[in-house]
Amino acid sequence: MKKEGQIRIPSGCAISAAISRSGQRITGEKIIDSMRPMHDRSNGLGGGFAGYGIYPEYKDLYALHIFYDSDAYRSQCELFIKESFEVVKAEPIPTRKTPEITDEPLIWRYFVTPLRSVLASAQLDEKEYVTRFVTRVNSLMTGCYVFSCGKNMGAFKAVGFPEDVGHFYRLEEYRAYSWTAHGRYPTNTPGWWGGAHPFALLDYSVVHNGEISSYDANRRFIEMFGYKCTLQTDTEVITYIADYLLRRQGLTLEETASVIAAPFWETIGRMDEDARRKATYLRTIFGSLLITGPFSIILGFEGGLMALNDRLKLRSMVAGEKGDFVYVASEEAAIRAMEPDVENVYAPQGGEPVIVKVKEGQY
Amino acid sequence: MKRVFVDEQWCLGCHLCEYNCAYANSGADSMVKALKDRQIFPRVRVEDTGKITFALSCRHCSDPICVKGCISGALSKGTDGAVRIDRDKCVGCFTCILLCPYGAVMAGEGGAAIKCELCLENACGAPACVAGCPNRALVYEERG
Amino acid sequence: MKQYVIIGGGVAAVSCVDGIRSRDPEGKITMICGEGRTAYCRPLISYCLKGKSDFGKIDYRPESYYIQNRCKLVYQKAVKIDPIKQTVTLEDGEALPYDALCAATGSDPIVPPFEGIDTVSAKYGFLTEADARALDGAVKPDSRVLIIGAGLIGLKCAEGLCGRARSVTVCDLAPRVLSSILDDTCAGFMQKKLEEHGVTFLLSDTAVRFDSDNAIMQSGRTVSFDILVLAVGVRANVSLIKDIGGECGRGIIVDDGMRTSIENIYAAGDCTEGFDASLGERRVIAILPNANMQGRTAGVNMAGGSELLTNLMPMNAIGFFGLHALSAGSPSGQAHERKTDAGIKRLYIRDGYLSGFILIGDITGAGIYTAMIREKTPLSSVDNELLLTLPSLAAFSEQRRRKVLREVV
Amino acid sequence: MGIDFIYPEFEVKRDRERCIACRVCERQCANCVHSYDEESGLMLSDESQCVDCHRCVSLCPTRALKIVKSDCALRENANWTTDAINEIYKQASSGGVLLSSMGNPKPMPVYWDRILINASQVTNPSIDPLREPMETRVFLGKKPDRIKREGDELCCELTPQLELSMPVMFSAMSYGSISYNAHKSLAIAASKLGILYNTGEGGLHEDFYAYGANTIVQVASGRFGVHEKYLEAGAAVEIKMGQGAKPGIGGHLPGTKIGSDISRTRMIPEGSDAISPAPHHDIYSIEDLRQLVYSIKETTGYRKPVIVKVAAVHNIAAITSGIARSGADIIAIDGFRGGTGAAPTRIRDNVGIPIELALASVDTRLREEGIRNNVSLVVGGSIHSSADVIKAIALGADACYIATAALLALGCHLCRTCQTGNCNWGIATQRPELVKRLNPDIGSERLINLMTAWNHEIKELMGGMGINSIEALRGNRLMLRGVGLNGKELEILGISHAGE
Repeated sequence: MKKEGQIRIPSGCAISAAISRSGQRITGEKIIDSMRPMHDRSNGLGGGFAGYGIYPEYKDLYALHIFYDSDAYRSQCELFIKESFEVVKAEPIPTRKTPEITDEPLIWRYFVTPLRSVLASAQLDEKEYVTRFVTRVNSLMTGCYVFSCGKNMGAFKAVGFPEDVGHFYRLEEYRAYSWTAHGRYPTNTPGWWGGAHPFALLDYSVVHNGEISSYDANRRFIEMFGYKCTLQTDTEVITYIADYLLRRQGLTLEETASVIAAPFWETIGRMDEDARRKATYLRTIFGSLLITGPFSIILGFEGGLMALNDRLKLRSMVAGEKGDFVYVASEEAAIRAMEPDVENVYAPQGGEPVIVKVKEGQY
Repeated sequence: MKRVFVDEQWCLGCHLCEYNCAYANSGADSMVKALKDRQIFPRVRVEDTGKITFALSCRHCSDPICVKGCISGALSKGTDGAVRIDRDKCVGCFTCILLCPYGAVMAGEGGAAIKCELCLENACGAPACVAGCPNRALVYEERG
Repeated sequence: MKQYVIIGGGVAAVSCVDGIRSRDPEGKITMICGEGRTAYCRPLISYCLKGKSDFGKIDYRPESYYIQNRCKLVYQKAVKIDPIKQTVTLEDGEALPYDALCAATGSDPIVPPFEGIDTVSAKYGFLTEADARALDGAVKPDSRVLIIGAGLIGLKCAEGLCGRARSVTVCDLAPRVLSSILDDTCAGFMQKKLEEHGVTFLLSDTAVRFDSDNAIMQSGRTVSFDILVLAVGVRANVSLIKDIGGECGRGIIVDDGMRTSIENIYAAGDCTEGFDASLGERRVIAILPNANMQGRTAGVNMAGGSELLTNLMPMNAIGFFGLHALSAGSPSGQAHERKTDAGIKRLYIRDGYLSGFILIGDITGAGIYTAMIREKTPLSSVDNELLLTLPSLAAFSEQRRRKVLREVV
Repeated sequence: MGIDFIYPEFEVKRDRERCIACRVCERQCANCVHSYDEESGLMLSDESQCVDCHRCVSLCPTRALKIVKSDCALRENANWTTDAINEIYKQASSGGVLLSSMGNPKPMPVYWDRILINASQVTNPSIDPLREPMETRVFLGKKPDRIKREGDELCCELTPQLELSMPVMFSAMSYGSISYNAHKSLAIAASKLGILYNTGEGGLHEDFYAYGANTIVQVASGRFGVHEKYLEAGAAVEIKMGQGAKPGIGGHLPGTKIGSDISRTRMIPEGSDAISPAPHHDIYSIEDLRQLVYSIKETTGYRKPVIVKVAAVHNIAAITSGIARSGADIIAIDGFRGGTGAAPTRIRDNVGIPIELALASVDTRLREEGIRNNVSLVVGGSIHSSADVIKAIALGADACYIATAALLALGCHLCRTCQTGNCNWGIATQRPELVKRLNPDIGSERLINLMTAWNHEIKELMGGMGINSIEALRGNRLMLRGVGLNGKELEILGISHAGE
């Protein structure tokens, strides 16, 4: 049976996130709890989390999380890592044996920084350098898969129900100012660990619910810019789009949202002159990055997150807050599991981004 | 009232209007039955000089002189503005033909005068010449 | 409320009512119907004989018309007009006051003082319904009919009687039929048609003396008959106006507004002598279309309007047994003729205008010629070549065609 | 006669029971097939003149007429077809090049018909165009690689773009090859629809400058009717390098069709043949094209997008890659099945490649080179239906050009004898009495109907795929599957086989 990358697999999902506006770090229990009431939105074939601010001691280093099918692949890959990076620390990611999670691959993490010399000769900025490294590993090297590569953040995912995956990765031992979570309901899958979500690139991580209809239009466009959609998943392409628009084109989060979930021409027509010119400009240039079909995504990044629905709001997504914390999830039940007294619960409009920046972006 | 107007620019001189008219007013249920091997008596007449061609039928004048001159009272202008002819009353004196400034009244079969009655009196209910015109040279509409 | 009186009950009288009502829905209208009935289509009487129409169908307007237009009908003759008091006196002596009066008195038959005419028992006129009904009742399959006069009336009568009598003979002093309307050639066509249907003609000859059922002709021969029809001609009935000094010629003289020379008195129809636009001189034009138009104009003006009728002219549609002769205007100026066995087309052109025409046989589109005369269309503005061949709108300027084809006319 | 005789291709079947001898057929046939016999009162026909255009069939009020293929046959021969043999006879007698009109009629594969479209089931919802907005607006033109900012402000200047209400345009047909009324119909329809039509290489009649905002003015090898006002008049300028029906050769409008109006519009003497050379004599290589592109941009002050139109030929991917770097804003590719007013038969039927394959390889190539966004792609050459449009967009086109379909809407019955100039439908003719047969009110209405219908269908199909904006369909090849195509074909089209 073909796995992600060889074939496109539609899936339904549950997503959830919690973030502290002040940057206050909390352990992983809450976010795990949020996934329990949404158990039925997953089918045990994939779950995962992303935490931001979890590696303060290595916050200037890229944390590579990698799955290996065997030690042979590991050593092969580690050679390549050493060619590209100075490795400050390499260790298996601590996990906990649990009957719900089986057939785990070797799961390692490396805290690295690009080798100055190589970086210089490549004439690339650091992030691009890392991106290309990851793209090469994931597209060219068999038996190994980089599933997280940001600074002071990390993705944790596996085949299983999300709550079990959280337990497996001992998330209670990590403290993050921002957590996102994902429970997966693929229509068919051999249950490959790499196929679970979040999907992460640099400090961007995406959890997503829905099946987008624009996939191949988006993929074939984004691949013009050096990305390789090896997994053929929505989450993957959405992550690349976010990276392309935010990092490479330097769009703001709002502008990015208005590309991904562009307002209808009719709506644009009703905007005031200035807004209309901008919206038309962005839609004209980045039309191929418009994402159609149902989606609710939570894009995590260093110092914040953005939650967004497709412009017709074809998937459920609610947001709420309590004090310092902002919560987003597929279902209100998930939010109440984290904060029973949550306030200002509302369902964002289609295409209306929910943007939270820690310390107003001063993080 | 709605009248038949003619745009000679688009008239192809195909004469279909004449045949559709003759058929519409024949009462027959097939054009073949109605017109085959017969002289036809249409109430619309195609003028064709080779250069200029157009189809002409009763203009349903606002002040129809044919009605004034009718010796038998067969011609009348209805409240709807349409000029009609009562075949029983008409004796075929053709004063109307002598008077109509447009040559839009014709001698019909059997000596009575005939003219366009906008197909209001036959099964069509709207001018068959217009319906059958392949190039919209004839239109049936309200005009100032 | 204005009081209108109309003397006469014919087509002109009815149109006069239309004219009045078009401006004055209130005024009191009285119509004096000397013939003892309301208006009817006189030209139809020959068709009644022929059976193409019948006396039941000849009313010019239904009875309801007079009620709807609140038109009082008086079945008497008017005997006298008092232009000072503005009254009309009836047979019974009643005097009807008027504010505006219209004389639509029509015309009477001319009966020449034939010697021995009193000895003829079965003699008839052919002008009114009554005449026709009487004749209709009298004629038998074996009757021999002699008609004096080969004018329109005489010939229509002949056509009407064809096939209903053993023989129909028409005599006239003139050398041709319809002498006042047609020339020899055209008359020939019509005469031939009638002869084909059994009518006998004695032309350039007429009765000088009658002896009960014999007519002794000028030529000396004797024509025996069972029924005599006198159709010598008609004379405009002008007496009422003449008696009070109204200006009259062969008819009551009217201006383009149908006013007589006497104040508040108008005249319309066969009794008048109007202006023949095609000829440029006054004459009696005793045809139904004119009666209709004159009556209306008179009515409008009686009700205070100011309508002028400036395009009167002779227009004749004559037909016998399916052969039609349509003519209009006056046969003066240069003639253009096309002749076939089946018929003839002759156009008269004077000073760059069409002044008259006659079509016999193919009469398609004749009205286009009539309109050119009536509207004085300069021939320079149209395609003559085309027009001389056939009456055609295509011969007119594009603007003219646009107007006719694409606008309401 | 004799050795030259070729039995007429068609027979005129007249149902004597039905024919009322109204003579409409006679009056309507510019080829003088029908005639009336006064003596017998019967209609006669000379089928040797019949081109099977169905004018008489369509106008016969009693349906007494039909045209059928003659069954007078040569001995059957699967190798030497009747057409092949007759063409030999014609050339043996004339010594001339065979001419034909409209598109390649040969039974070549129509890939559109081997491609199937996807629809949503369960895992994501289809969208109902009657209830939800469904967007078909398209902007054609170069898109910048990077956005520009002044400070934090986006500066929204774009190179000129063409805005279309739907991804279809009327392709180039010159005034001359088609009639004034045909052009007028296209112009009116284009402006009412919010799309564009194309002058072809015939210049722009002064009456049609009014429709400039919806006009693409073409510059071809003959440069007919090209002057500054002309270039300024349109919304875009198209450089025609080639045409699908006759790649590699020019055009030829016979002097008989160059009446006063056309001579004025084309700026050539009345009655003189209008011959467009095979190449542009100022373009013998790609760098020359770049110069023409920029000289046109200079002339028009960089306010008009420049389209470069090429025929789909073997090396099309590389060619378009070159054009994409030549400054062109839009590339139009014309497939080998595209129509023409007249072309040498051999070239029409044997030169060029199918548009489906050309489009797929071009789109793939431009993406591989990362320059797909530098140009918009417009494809034509026998787009039959809205489904073909959807398939073209999904393969990677920005919009489609239609011409034959538009002519059909105007009444063309594809008799394929445009070259004779006797078009009974008033389209491919300059004879006034024939031209008037096409009333632009009716013509434009029918074009608008057709496009409106297609747009409805496009929206239905998009909705079925769960896509509510056309740009999300562009290049979305996952929405396509092939049937009965071999591995190579699928590979070139970049789609999977149905069932995969």
